[in-house]
Amino acid sequence: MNSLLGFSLGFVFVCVIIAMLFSTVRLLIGPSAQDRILALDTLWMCAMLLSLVQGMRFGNPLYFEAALLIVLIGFVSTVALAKFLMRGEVIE
Amino acid sequence: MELTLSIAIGVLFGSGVWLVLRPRSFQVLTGLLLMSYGVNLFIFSTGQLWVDQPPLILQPGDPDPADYADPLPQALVLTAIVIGFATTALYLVLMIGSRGITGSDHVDGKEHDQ
Amino acid sequence: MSGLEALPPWAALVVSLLLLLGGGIVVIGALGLMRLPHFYQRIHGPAITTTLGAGCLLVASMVLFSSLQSRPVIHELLISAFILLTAPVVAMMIMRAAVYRDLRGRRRGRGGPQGEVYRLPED
Amino acid sequence: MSLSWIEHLVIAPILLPLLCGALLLAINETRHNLKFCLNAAALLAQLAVAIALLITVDGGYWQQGVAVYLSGNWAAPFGIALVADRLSALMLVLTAVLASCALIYGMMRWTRVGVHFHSLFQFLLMGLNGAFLTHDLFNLFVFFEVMLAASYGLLLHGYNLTRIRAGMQFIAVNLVAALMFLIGLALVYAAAGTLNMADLAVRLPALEAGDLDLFRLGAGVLAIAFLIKSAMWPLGFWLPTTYGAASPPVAAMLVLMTKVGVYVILRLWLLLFSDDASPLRGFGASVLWWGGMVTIAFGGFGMLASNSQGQLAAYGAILSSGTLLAIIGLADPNLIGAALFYLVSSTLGMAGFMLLIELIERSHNPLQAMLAVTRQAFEYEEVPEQPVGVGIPAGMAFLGLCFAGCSLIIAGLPPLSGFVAKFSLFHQLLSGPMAGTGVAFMAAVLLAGMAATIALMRFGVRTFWASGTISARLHVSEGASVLVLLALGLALTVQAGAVFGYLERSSADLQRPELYIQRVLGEPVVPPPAGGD
Amino acid sequence: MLPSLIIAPLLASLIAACLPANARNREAWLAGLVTFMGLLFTAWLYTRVGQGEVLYWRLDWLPQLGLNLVLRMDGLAWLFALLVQGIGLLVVLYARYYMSPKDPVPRFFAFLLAFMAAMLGVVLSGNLIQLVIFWELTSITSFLLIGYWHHRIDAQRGARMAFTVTAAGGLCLLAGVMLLGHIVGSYDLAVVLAAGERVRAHDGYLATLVLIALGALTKSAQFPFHFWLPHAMAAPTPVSSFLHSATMVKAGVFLLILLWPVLSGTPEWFWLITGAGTCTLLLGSFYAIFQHDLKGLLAYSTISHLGLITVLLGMGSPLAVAAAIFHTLNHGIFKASLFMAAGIIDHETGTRDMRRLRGLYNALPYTATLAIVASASMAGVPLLNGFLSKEMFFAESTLIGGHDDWWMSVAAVAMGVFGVAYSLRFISVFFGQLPADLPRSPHEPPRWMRLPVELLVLLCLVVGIAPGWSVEPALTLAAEAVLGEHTPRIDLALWHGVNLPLLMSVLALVGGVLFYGLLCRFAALRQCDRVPLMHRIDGAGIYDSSLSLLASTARRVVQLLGTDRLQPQLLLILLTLVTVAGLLMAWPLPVAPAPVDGDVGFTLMWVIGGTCALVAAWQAKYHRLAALLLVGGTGIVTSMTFLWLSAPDLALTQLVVETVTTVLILLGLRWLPLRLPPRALGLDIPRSVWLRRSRDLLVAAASGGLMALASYWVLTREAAHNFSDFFLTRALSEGGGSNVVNVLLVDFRALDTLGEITVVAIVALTVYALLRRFRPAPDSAQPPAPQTSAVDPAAGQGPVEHTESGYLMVPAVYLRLLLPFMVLVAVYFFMRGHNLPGGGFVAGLMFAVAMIIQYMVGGAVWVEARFRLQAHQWIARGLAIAVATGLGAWLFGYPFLTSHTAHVNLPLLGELHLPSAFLFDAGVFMVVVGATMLMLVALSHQSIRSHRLPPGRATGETL
Amino acid sequence: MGKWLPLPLTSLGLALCWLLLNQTLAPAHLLLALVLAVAIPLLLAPLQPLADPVLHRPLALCRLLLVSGVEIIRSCFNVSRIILFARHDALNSQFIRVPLDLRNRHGLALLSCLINSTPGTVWVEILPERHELALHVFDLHDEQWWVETIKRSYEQPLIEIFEGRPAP
Ligand code: NA
Ligand code: NA
Repeated sequence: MNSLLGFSLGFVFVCVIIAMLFSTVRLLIGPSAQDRILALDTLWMCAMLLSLVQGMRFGNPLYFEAALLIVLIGFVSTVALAKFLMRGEVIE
Repeated sequence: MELTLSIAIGVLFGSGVWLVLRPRSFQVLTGLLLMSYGVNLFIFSTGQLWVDQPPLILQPGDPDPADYADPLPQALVLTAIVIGFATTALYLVLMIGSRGITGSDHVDGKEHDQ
Repeated sequence: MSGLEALPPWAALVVSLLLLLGGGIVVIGALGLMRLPHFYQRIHGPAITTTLGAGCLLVASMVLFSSLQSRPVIHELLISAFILLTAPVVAMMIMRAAVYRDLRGRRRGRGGPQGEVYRLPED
Repeated sequence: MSLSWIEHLVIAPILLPLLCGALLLAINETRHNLKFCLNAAALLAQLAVAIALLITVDGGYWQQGVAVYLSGNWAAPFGIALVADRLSALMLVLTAVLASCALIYGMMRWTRVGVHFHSLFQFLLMGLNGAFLTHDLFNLFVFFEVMLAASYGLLLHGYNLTRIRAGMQFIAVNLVAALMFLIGLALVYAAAGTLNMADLAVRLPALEAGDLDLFRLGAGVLAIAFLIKSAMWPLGFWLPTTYGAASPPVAAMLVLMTKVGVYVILRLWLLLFSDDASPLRGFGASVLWWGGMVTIAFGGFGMLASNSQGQLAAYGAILSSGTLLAIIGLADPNLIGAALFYLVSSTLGMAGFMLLIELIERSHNPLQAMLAVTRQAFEYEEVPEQPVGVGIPAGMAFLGLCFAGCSLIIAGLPPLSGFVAKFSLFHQLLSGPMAGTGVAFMAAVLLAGMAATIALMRFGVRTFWASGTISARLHVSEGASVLVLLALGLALTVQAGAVFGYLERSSADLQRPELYIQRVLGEPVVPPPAGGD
Repeated sequence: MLPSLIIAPLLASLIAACLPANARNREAWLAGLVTFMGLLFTAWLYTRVGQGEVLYWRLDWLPQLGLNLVLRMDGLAWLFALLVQGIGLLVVLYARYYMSPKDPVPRFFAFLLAFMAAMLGVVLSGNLIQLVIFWELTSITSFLLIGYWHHRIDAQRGARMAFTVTAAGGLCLLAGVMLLGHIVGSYDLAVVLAAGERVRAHDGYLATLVLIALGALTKSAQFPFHFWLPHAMAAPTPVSSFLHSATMVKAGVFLLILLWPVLSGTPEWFWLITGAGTCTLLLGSFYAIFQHDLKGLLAYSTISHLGLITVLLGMGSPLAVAAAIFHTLNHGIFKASLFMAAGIIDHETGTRDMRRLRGLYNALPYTATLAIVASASMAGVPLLNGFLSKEMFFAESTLIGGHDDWWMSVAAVAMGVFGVAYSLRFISVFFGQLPADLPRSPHEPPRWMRLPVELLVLLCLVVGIAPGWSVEPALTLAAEAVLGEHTPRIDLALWHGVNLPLLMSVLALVGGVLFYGLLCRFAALRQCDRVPLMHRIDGAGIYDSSLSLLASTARRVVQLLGTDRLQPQLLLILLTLVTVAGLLMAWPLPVAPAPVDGDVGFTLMWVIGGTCALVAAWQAKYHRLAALLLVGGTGIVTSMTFLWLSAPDLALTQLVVETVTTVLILLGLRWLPLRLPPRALGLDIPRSVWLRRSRDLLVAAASGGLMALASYWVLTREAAHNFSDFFLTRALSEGGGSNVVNVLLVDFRALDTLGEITVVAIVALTVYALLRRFRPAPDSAQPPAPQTSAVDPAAGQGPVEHTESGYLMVPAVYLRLLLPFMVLVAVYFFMRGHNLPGGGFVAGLMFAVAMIIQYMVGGAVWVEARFRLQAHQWIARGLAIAVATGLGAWLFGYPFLTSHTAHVNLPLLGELHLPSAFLFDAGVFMVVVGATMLMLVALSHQSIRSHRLPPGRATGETL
Repeated sequence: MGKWLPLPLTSLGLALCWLLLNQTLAPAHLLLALVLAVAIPLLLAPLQPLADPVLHRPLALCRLLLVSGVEIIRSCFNVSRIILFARHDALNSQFIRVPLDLRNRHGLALLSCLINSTPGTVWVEILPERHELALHVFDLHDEQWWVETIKRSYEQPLIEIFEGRPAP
């Protein structure tokens, strides 16, 4: 079972990284600003998942903290960006 | 990993340098951001790379230093990140201040004829 | 991988399945983001990442650490809760921003949201 | 065993301004006078502390004349050690004096044009004092940043078009310089495995070949950062723009900031590369020498080419920086005392000049000045006017006198301290083994002095002898601060023997790194109280 | 007592400067009395100096370097002191009447007295460096005196020229004197004078000689530096007569006399000094003839006579030295009187133009007589003092070059001929018919104004008729001081029999008269508007053009070697970096096998990060938002790298910083101008731009490459040091925290952190101050396009409507609900920082982010009406808490920032560890919250201000 | 609850959150949780204009969550299938309008959460004129089905839970 676990940990790790790559492609090609914002938000989410996966890979619960922080912080810039797109300024 | 990180540092720094040499203040700001990423990673790399050995002494008893990543570069990078954050903010505000007062976003505060 | 060997087989199996599923979903979500032709379609891609993808991984993590440490480790619930609190806002904000941006663009003769819901006053 | 109050003197120059800055921050911006008084009081206290340090350091209160303060009670290479030796003490006194003059100068006007002047001013002092005291490379970086951040704030204080343009330049260049500082620092740490300067000197001879190469790379990059700050050609073009734009009190402090770069280079170079045992003996000396010489030339030409007071002063500062760098590049231990004399003297002169500029501008009718220049260009057989003199208003006469004094110091003309500095440099050069470099240096200094003389005279004539002068509206505080600086220049001249003695002792300190190393690394921590905690 | 000679005039100068502008008499009395007392004192000193005693006064100044104040009076110094003070006294008297009542004389007398002090300093210096100091002081005071009528362009020009030349000479002199001191080993004059042999034999002799000679020749207006003196005539006449004939210009020859025992006697000395002197005397005397300005004539005559003295000194014979001293004295006497006479003429007629002046004898017969006698002395007419020294000169000139070589004698006679001619030209103004068109009708001047001239002319006569009685002792005394045992017997007598010198004198007199007559008849001397033959030797012109050349060269050099633009500066800095790093990099790179295995995931991650960075670099100009997002992508990858590589603290910090930076930049982006790519505008990019870009690309690639190499080097080395073991082993046991990085930050290296939060505070204050005065550019002052679009129903609404019923109604519920939880998590990160990743900084930024979301949702006005965060106070208190925590250690006798962990045992709650570092971290937290909020809020307020206020008040001071 | 607990549910959440974060029930942390749960809402209450929701039918809430959880998972696979296998140009992605009766903001928030968490639908906004929800559907087959489903399965329970009244 442990080899399966090892494999699936590796698999999910690669999956997350590939997801990051896909999001980056969208981030790079856009074409519209909302596409890029969406891609960046996905990148944040993937980063959160990456932290979780790393934690599991290393059996270290410390990575949880990073994931928590990403969840709580990452959306802020997305909201700010979306608001910027919608209103032209972030704080009115 | 070492090779990857080295190339990454080079790419970040190089992109930053390119941007810092550009005429628009926003480009310079972006360049400074990228350069500081590169430099931070560079400082970090002087402690060499350690995977899953954060300098947290969680086990009781005398810690064996060989089990932990070098904490000093991390502390230095932390300070550098904070200072970099502050200076980025400053440059940003200066940029818009300059844009407001000079009407231009050129780094010299005036457009040069090319 | 410190201590993963000590994991009971059932837990390892559950965790592995969750991870495989989650990993697959995550990739598919990002794939959607990358490959779907329009923004209004692309925005649905990451949604599966944040829900089922993240959910699987979080549960896997809970199971893994609970069985590793032989006590309930459930603080991942917090992450789930925060995802539930943040992801909808993000989606709403991006979506509305995109819609009105496109509407403004359509007024200037560029494409825009399809359908009857969003029509310009003159349309 | 515990520390006596006097030992805390070493860190007081950092804490006083920090606390004062924080306190001033909490006070409402409308209470100008209160803020000014607090600021001035803190400055006075700093001056007192600095003088006390100077006296105790020189008076043998501390072993070997080196006061070591282990912040956080951690032994030297690991914790951050603050060290006050004669040189640091001197720089501290200079800082406090200059700051006092700048503050008094700005009392009526400059401190009020924007918000938080006083806090920023104190923070600037904290940065400066810290940079002079710390003997840890990274801590030096931090204090540099404190100093620079405060100087950005002060430079932009009450900003206008020129100031913000200059700010863009100054800040961008310094941000890049800060990054280089970090890169160099990281390389040095990677190679030598320490950040403490004394420890660095200890470890340097023992480094393996590969590490030594790495260290050299680090030292090279680090040097660029410091040379940018000390405005060596071609790294110092930010300086004329910045000096020209800064408000006078800030410009006066900027003069000192340029010297901080030189100070650090001097200290590190002597510590690491001048010793016979150092494997990198003489590292970069030729670069400093050539760079210094080109900088002198650039400064001299710049002064000749200047058409505004600010530029004149700025190129003067470049010139003096170049002189100091070239001296370090000469790698002659005899010269250090004289170089320090030059540093002090030129700092005082330049600072006085910076303060003066604005007063002169204020009392000068630009239209008339322009007329005078044109007249000069097209003049010759002009009908001689009645040979009756035109009186110079008292304010203008005072300014003229101060201008002359500053000019004498800057150009190194007798009888003020600039000349003594020049003389002592030449004397020490001649008393060593004569080499072509020495002669070239003397020639460069003399020629640059001549260029400065011509430029300053041209400016003085156009300003004070132009018919467009109006009576200056001088405030006593403004005049007094310039006068104090000049008086110090005079005192430096009159007391040259005593001052030079002190500087020679400082220089001797710098030439005996082993004693300094022994003091820094040997300083014991205060043991924890008996019986555990 | 010697210093009083210098100090008294100096003090008097200060007093004079402080007297009111109209105190003409008081000034004159002050100056006169001080000078007179000095003169008396000097005269009295003859009782001691006359015995051959050398008077000394010493004061240590910079003894380490052999620079001490030494006053030394020997015969030579005594004679010169006497001359300076004697003429000075007469000039003071003269000036009292010469200067107009409207002149601001305090300045004049102050400078005059200061000059006198400086000149006496030169004369009395017993230390060479001190001599240079006084030397330059005479230049400075001379500059001020020439420029006394500073409103006149000629005065300005003359002053600058004189000062430039003499100060430059002074610098040479300094160098020379220092060389001399180096050779001798002392700057003490007595020591130097005794070391002549050694000096002349030294390798550095020639350099020393040339440098010192440059000093002396410039000061004494010798060819080719003579040109400044005629222009110095723009000074008031008393100044001309005092400085530019009698004293200051004599400083050069004084120096040559003084150092004669040390430097003379070599061919180099001879050719240099005699050569310059000969050229000068011929040129000066020839030029003098063709001047139209009385003072100009006298100036060139002075130049010529100084040349004569120089030649005498160059000759190298002791008698020539004596003659030189004698002529110095004589010239001082007759030339001062001539200048005064010229001044009187100028004063009385209002002009000095000899083309207009005629028949002045009729108007001022008495003055005319005096002037005629004095100019006769100048011409070398027997019975007058000029004759004696000139004859000595003729005598010495014959000795040069042996018996077959006459060039010097010919030159001497030619100079004599010219001298007679210009003297005739000078006195020609007294004869003929008084013209009616003079600016003023001349009268005899006041009696006291004439008195100095009378006295000087009387001296001319006395010396001329009874030299042996009047001047010989003093002259012998001075000569002995210079020549010591080699002093020749000086036999001053009117009649030495018919000999060659006498014949030469007669030849000169007769020839001069004839030459003048010829010139008047055939060359139309009065109409001659330039000097025949020699007008091309125009020193002043060369000076002017070389100065303007210098200025233009300087401008070009600065333009070429400097820049005031940012981009070239940064390019240079980075090029320097590339060069230095390229040179110092070890080639080939010493690379060890990598200790950490490769990982595809890591590489892929950096493919992302790197691509984002590159594309951001590419897009930052025209697609700012995209670039910002791409940089965000790089930031994410960077944080993940930190997390991966065992630096959780860094990852957390990077993440929060990333977010706050993004929000900050977004807040700023609104104020930047719209920028469309040239393609969109249908423009071509010029070739130069491509070139520049390729160059920058090259630099970027090089620096990036070097950086990559350096990091690869660093990463693959064997880690040799174990510096951090200290921290790892003691963090928990002595620092009281298990998170070593945090312990480093708040304990081991807390001083860094203190500095760091200060930086953050400073930046926040700066940002705040900057934004208070922010004024948006006209094209971005309007609300952004989305807010004015008719498409969006939210466009016309305010933030309150948005959240009450508008598009933010639902998001607001979430975001407001999130606030307490974010704050809680911030508290969590703060509390655990010392032991686990987190800490005050991360917590502070989190708190700030939580707050900023509320600003985004509710709008600034709404939030601040409910929750006013006193950002300044937070910063102030945070700093104070951090410092106070550190200071707490003082109370227990420990250094600043020494930490202490209190272990408190509470019932029920168990043992609590309360490290003092925790309090320090609280300070960090507060500063970070305060600073971040201050920046964000200040930025966000700009939008409110700029379009909610009427246009005129857009820069209101409230925030 | 009034003065000391202005937002009781939030306080509860905070206390729970704190304990979860620290994964402990140690007395010190219990005390700290209590303190924070009281202090933070007290401090931040001015920024929360809405009172905590009153849950009229907690059980209905549970059921709603359960139902939508199942729906979320189902939609997840649906969307994955479309992304992987469907022809993207044949997708009928459309905006639709759903007239809403739900006015309670917490209710609306929860509705948006459920809709947005369900892959394939994204909440755009509530169109102000007629209080209609604008929704984007990834692959629309039957608009009316969507409208009815949302009104029945989601809005109706929500109205009961948050507004305490039977749905119209
Ligand atoms: Na002969
Ligand atoms: Na959804």
